[in-house]
Amino acid sequence: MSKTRFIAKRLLECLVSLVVMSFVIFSLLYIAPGDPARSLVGAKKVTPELLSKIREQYHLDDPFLTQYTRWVHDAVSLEFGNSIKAGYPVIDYIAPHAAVTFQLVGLSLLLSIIIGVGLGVVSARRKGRLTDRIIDISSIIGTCSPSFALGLVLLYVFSYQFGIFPMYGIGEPGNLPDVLWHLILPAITLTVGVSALLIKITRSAMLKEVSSDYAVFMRARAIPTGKIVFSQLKNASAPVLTSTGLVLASLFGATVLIENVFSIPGLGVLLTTSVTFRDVPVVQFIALMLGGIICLTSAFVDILVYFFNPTIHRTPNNDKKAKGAS
Amino acid sequence: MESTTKDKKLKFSPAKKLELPPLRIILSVFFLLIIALWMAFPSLFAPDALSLDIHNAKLPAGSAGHLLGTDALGRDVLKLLIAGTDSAMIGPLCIAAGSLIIGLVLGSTAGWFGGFWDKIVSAYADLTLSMPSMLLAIVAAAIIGGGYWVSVLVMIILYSPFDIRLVRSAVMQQKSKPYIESTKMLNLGTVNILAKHIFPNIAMVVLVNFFLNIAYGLMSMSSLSFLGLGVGPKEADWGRQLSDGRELLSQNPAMSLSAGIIIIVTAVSINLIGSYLLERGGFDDN
Amino acid sequence: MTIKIEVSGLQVQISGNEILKGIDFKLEGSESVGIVGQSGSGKTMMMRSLIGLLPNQAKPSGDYRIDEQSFSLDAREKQWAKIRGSAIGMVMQDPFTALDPLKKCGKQILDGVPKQKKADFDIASALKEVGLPADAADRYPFELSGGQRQRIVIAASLATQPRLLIADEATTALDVITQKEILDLIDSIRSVRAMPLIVITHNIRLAKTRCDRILVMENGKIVEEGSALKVTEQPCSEAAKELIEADRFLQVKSFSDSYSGGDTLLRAVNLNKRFGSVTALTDVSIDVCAGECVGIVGQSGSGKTTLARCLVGLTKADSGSVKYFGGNRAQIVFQDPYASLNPAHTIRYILESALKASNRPLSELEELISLAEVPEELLDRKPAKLSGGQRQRVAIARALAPRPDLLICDESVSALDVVVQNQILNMLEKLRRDRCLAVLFITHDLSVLRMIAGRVYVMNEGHVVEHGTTRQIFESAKNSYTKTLIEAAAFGSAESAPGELVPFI
Amino acid sequence: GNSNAPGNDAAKEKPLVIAVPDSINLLEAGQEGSVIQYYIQQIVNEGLVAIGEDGKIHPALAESWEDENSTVWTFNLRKDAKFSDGSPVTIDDIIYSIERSADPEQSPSIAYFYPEGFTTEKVDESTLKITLPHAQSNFIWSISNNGGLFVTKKEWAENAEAIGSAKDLLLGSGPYKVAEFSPGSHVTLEASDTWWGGTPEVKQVRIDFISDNQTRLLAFKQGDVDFAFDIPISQIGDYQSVNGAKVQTYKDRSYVGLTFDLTVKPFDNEHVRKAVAYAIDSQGIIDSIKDGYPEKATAFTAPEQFATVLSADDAREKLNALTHYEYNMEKAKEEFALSGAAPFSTTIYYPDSNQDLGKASLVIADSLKEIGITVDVQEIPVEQWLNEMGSGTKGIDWMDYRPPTLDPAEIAIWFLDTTGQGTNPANWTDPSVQPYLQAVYEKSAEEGLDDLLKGIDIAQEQAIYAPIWWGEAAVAYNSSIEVDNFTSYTFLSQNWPKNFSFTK
Ligand SMILES: Nc1ncnc2c1ncn2[C@@H]1O[C@H](COP(=O)(O)OP(=O)(O)OP(=O)(O)O)[C@@H](O)[C@H]1O
Ligand SMILES: Nc1ncnc2c1ncn2[C@@H]1O[C@H](COP(=O)(O)OP(=O)(O)OP(=O)(O)O)[C@@H](O)[C@H]1O
Ligand SMILES: [Mg+2]
Ligand SMILES: [Mg+2]
Repeated sequence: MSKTRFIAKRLLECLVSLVVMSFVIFSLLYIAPGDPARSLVGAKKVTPELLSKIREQYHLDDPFLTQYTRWVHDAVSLEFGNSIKAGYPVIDYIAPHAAVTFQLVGLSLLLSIIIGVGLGVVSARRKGRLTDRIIDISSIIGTCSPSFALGLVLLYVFSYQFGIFPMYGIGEPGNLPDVLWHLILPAITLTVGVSALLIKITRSAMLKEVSSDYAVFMRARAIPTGKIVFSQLKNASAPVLTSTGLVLASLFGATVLIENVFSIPGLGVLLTTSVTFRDVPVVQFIALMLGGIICLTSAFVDILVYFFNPTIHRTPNNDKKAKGAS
Repeated sequence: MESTTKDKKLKFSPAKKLELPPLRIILSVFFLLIIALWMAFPSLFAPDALSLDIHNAKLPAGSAGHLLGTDALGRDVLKLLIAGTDSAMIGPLCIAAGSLIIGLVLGSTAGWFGGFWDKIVSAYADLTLSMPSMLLAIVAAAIIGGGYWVSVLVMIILYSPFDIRLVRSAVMQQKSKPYIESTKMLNLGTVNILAKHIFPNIAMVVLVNFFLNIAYGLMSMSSLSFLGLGVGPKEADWGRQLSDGRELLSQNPAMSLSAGIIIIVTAVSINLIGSYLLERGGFDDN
Repeated sequence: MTIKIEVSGLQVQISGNEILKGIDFKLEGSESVGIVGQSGSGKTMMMRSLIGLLPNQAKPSGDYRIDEQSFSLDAREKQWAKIRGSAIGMVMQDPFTALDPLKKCGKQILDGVPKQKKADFDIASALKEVGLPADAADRYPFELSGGQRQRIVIAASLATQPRLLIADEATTALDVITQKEILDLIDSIRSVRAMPLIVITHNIRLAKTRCDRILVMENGKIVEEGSALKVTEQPCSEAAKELIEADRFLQVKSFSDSYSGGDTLLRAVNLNKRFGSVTALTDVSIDVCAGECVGIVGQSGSGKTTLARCLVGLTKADSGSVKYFGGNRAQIVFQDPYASLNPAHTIRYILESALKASNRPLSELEELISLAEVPEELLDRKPAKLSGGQRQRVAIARALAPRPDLLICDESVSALDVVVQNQILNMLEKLRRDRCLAVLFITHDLSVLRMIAGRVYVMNEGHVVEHGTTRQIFESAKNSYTKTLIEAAAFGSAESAPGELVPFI
Repeated sequence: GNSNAPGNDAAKEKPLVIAVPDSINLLEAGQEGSVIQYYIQQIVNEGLVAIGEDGKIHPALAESWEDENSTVWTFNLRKDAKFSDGSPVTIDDIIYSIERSADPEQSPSIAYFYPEGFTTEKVDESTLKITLPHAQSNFIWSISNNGGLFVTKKEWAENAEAIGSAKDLLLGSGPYKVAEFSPGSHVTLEASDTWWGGTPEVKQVRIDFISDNQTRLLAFKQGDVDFAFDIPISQIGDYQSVNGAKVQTYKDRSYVGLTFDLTVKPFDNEHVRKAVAYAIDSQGIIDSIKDGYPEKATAFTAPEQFATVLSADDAREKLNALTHYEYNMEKAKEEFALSGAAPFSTTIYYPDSNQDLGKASLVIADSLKEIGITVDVQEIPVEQWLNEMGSGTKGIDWMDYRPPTLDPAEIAIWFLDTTGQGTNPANWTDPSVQPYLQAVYEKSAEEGLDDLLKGIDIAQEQAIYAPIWWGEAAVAYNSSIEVDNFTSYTFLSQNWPKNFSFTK
């Protein structure tokens, strides 16, 4: 397969996922009970005329396919409509929340990779020893602790008892160091659950390399351990890298659960309230944005791995017979 | 006796058989047995767990007759915990079983037949995997109105791609093994080969994955309960107890704490057994 | 430059098992030592304990002296660095896995060069020394053939400036032609550098032709030691005798008389098969007659397996026809004994399900196992508890269940050691005679063919380049490829051998 | 929140930090109408009138007003009102704001305050005349900043991209202006120096949105928060245990009770309704679930809601005299027997936003089991609960409402009016009630009081509604601040921060 074809195929896959996803969400929201117009006016008395006026404003009475094709048509021209709940453009409405979530997820992705890959390497190199056991058990406990409860415990210990981290909120908007400072504890909470996944993947990828012949041969030539580990890591990197999409997906999923605990105005909380409100444009946009990010990231990583691996894109020389007879 | 290369496995396998599993595994199994008993006979261990006694509400842990205290409606927390076992475990069991069945059916046929069918199944799995699953679960559960079984169904759909991929790649791996090709040479039927010759070899991996899915299912379901998308208020349920108990944290912390601990311990036990089986099965390294 | 190595009372334990049971070994000057022994006898463990590359759990003990200085056998990784590379270099067994797949070869060679010498290390000349062009430095391992990779491995080992080179079955993974080239290369480097060499092998013929001194190992002990000539001519240990016996047996055997000229059983005409851009078969035609043994020989990748798979229908040929004139379809026995049986089932289940699938009564089970010489007590075991030879017998028994007229063996004995090989070949020969079973035998080992095949097809790059009776092929090959193949197989040829062991042609 | 942050500007005066258990994404009462939203808007924007700590109506942008037959309303506007950007408030701004508030497309959540077909008229630069299509004595609330009017500058609003977002911070003429808004996180208010009432004492108020009660408690203990608004009853003890902290509880005028939908059988049967009403152990529920804090309700409007016409005690006396059904299982059984209905099963739905209602439902279900009614309790999203209110699908439904205004008739009109002014969630029509409501519309609040009570009594007598409790809210504050004049109406007042002061 040629490079361009590979890239095109991968991106096409993303596009198809997004279209399917948008359709699924749109239809789910369509068949769901509840009426956003009614929600807007609250519990108060309201005349049918008033309701239908609001419905008309957001085209809520149109048949399903009309609504969906209108949405697709607008989305193609990057026009995502107005939030029903807020009454102004979705992108503006979501932007501050998205910024917070991206910072949080980014930070915790970074932490997860450092911790997950680091511990994964260590436990693979110490396979069967005490260190390996400890890492294994603690990562299992990490994955098995509900993140919302863990968040509260961490908050109690680190912010309240020790006063190390801020208690809540996102700090001063625009002041990046302050914002990141506020996001560290939530990021750690997310990391605890997610890094276990990376530890597992890294460990099993590294195990293959640790016992590999080339590593033994490198040792036989007295090549420094650091260099050997680096080589092994490089060889083990493909499965680790390609799991980024999965890691991102779990991170985004888990933010919903901890945003409340840390009073973080992120996308998760916004999404859940928008879903109950049936704020279709907002739900669609958030879901597609996150889906798109996850999808594009994994596509990007796949492409990266594809180019990184010389056996795929370099045309091997004519000697293909070298295959191994015994 | 003839000796050959690679005979290492041969020499060491008999000794391993006699080894007792490590303590943590024994403890885990013991703990899960208790859980299983609670699940099977809730009314035996916790009769009338759901009956209200509003005049004895919010008793702290250690009160007379209420080892773990009572909740806001005067229900005994320990009994609730025991009675909650079945709703806490049945969902995850169904999630694991459901996604396993989907995984086995779709994964093995896709892996075995390959071609167009494989393309469709793989596309489905890839698609589902590229979605932010927990978020979708929340969206779906919230839209359809939450509820226990809706959540279970959504989780099955979201878990199945993992099983599909697992079974598919295991079957593909097995398919080209000479011993399977030999059965093809003998003109055995597809179902026969899949069921009698391939399945026994992937059973261990699948079983372990089944275990892990139960553990993750438990986590997912309690997360949904926490968001108010799980079981109703009437039923006893660990996830719900954990989040409901939060408002009683100062009056009776045992309510949240006991639920949190039991969720963690159960999930960890299942996980430990899973990874132990995986190691013993020798699948760890690949 | 010279090195003196002395180890006494070397013992290695792995999780309670004693792997090496007290070994005394000395090496001095620039001699070359061959270490032979059956598989599992501890050859590799012994050499690895000399450079600290034992498995993690291994506990070595004993007295180890290098250049008169004693060295602890369970030293830490840091201390071993003093010995590895600079004192002792090692050539790995499998060139396909010994190199980092993601690093260019030149870089890998350079990695092992001692720091202070890195600046003026000349990769081109290092490559030249192992007979590679300079541009090989810029290639990734996968871009090179197995032989070329083994050369890189040798170059990488030499780059550390070792004073002793250990080659642990350095050629076993390569095909015959390349095997010879690599061994010649090692020989020439050794004589140019006047460097001692330890060759580990289970092929005593190879040890004899390439080494001054031979050690014979069995069961973790050295059971015999002496000059190459003495050990091969007047072996006193059972182990040595067995190894020589097995080898000799292959050589003195006269040509097989299996060509019967019976009715044609299988006729394949003009088979073609491509895998993407790789052409595996080009216009291959082949006949097999009832009750004969036909051999197919060729280098690795020449299309032998593809042909076999096309013949039984496991792979569909792109064009051409395969016709059977007889009752049952052919059955096939694969190369890897460890993958040929389903690990989940007992032997009894495997054989019974084969009988059931071919609509034979289960009562034939006894006959089957006696034909394939499977001991009855194995029936209720699972494959994991069988040796490689036993597994291959079961695989043959299973293949016989549908009573085929033709049995295809795709390198079915290559993975077994010579002693076991002979037993199975004898069994096949007996089957052929007693049951008039035709056998299509695929191998790259010419000596095996000579023993059992009446006719031979020679394949190269997907073509049948020559075919005829075994005697014709061996004695008067016309095709040049066939000639190199035969020549390479006789790597113990008279010119380079110190002894007068008759090459097998 | 920010106290631990590096680089905090110490030179700035310490803000009053108030933590609320809510999360506001948009500062627009017309779109998002929560209690907290109103408290913020109240001090940023003004209406024509406002409420004082005493619960009485006070002038705001209007200095004085009068009405003719509750139909034609004339307002004399104050001349010294200025927006926080310094520009004067003109009558055009006010008319624009009223029209904006009454437009369901722009202000869906407050448009209902305005009757269909009213007209505004600019008599002169400082006189505004509003003509209603029919008599409505409580119209005064519609143009208060507790109800449906938040006056803003016309020119600014027309050019704003997204009013109330972080981009277009609110512009009002009230005592405070929005200095910074971080949606979902916090809003910082600064004293405005252009307010006609003078520059407020408390210079900065930061309202932090902390939805998680546990986190908020920790933040309070830590000292990050000065004042915690609406703390859960179950946490009162925790807050009290914080060194130097005070907890105040107050009647928040909310009403919680059951509504029976008469279009759902067998709730059309008066005896069934009465049976259920008798079976509600209100005090038991209050004691167990709400730690005894709220007051047992005897009517569907709380006594404090009558502040404009009666003292709370007088109102309580009058309300207690209305027909209501005390917990009595014997009577419940009797009524059920009288009804002739067969044992049946039904479902009580409650909004996920209020878990206490779920628990109360379980208690009620437990009692109803005894009289042969099987009740399933289901939680649904609050939006769905709102949507389905009075939709004829739920025989028994919860009602949980805190009126934004101090109109004594607010709930009664909403519950009982069948002419379009209310929603009548019980789908109940009784011709004898409407005349009383008509009197309420036409007469002033004082004069219409008896009519109002009579209307309520008729509904309660027929057990259309079963009141359970009148809410009690609690706030907590630490030793760094002092709160004076703490009443049920403190937070309804136009400049509520003025009651706060720092102790140092
Ligand atoms: N990692 C290991 N753990 C446990 N036992 C091992 C390990 N590696 C080798 N052994 C055992 O040590 C013994 C000697 O093995 P060794 O590899 O030295 O044999 P060898 O003579 O090199 O055989 P071969 O010809 O197959 O390479 C064997 O019995 C083998 O089973
Ligand atoms: N499934 C396949 N897909 C792609 N290429 C293949 C496949 N099978 C074989 N080939 C290629 O076809 C050619 C012939 O392979 P084949 O396995 O038939 O050789 P062989 O003679 O059996 O070699 P060996 O001695 O190594 O077993 C090789 O170049 C191989 O790489
Ligand atoms: Mg070896
Ligand atoms: Mg082959």
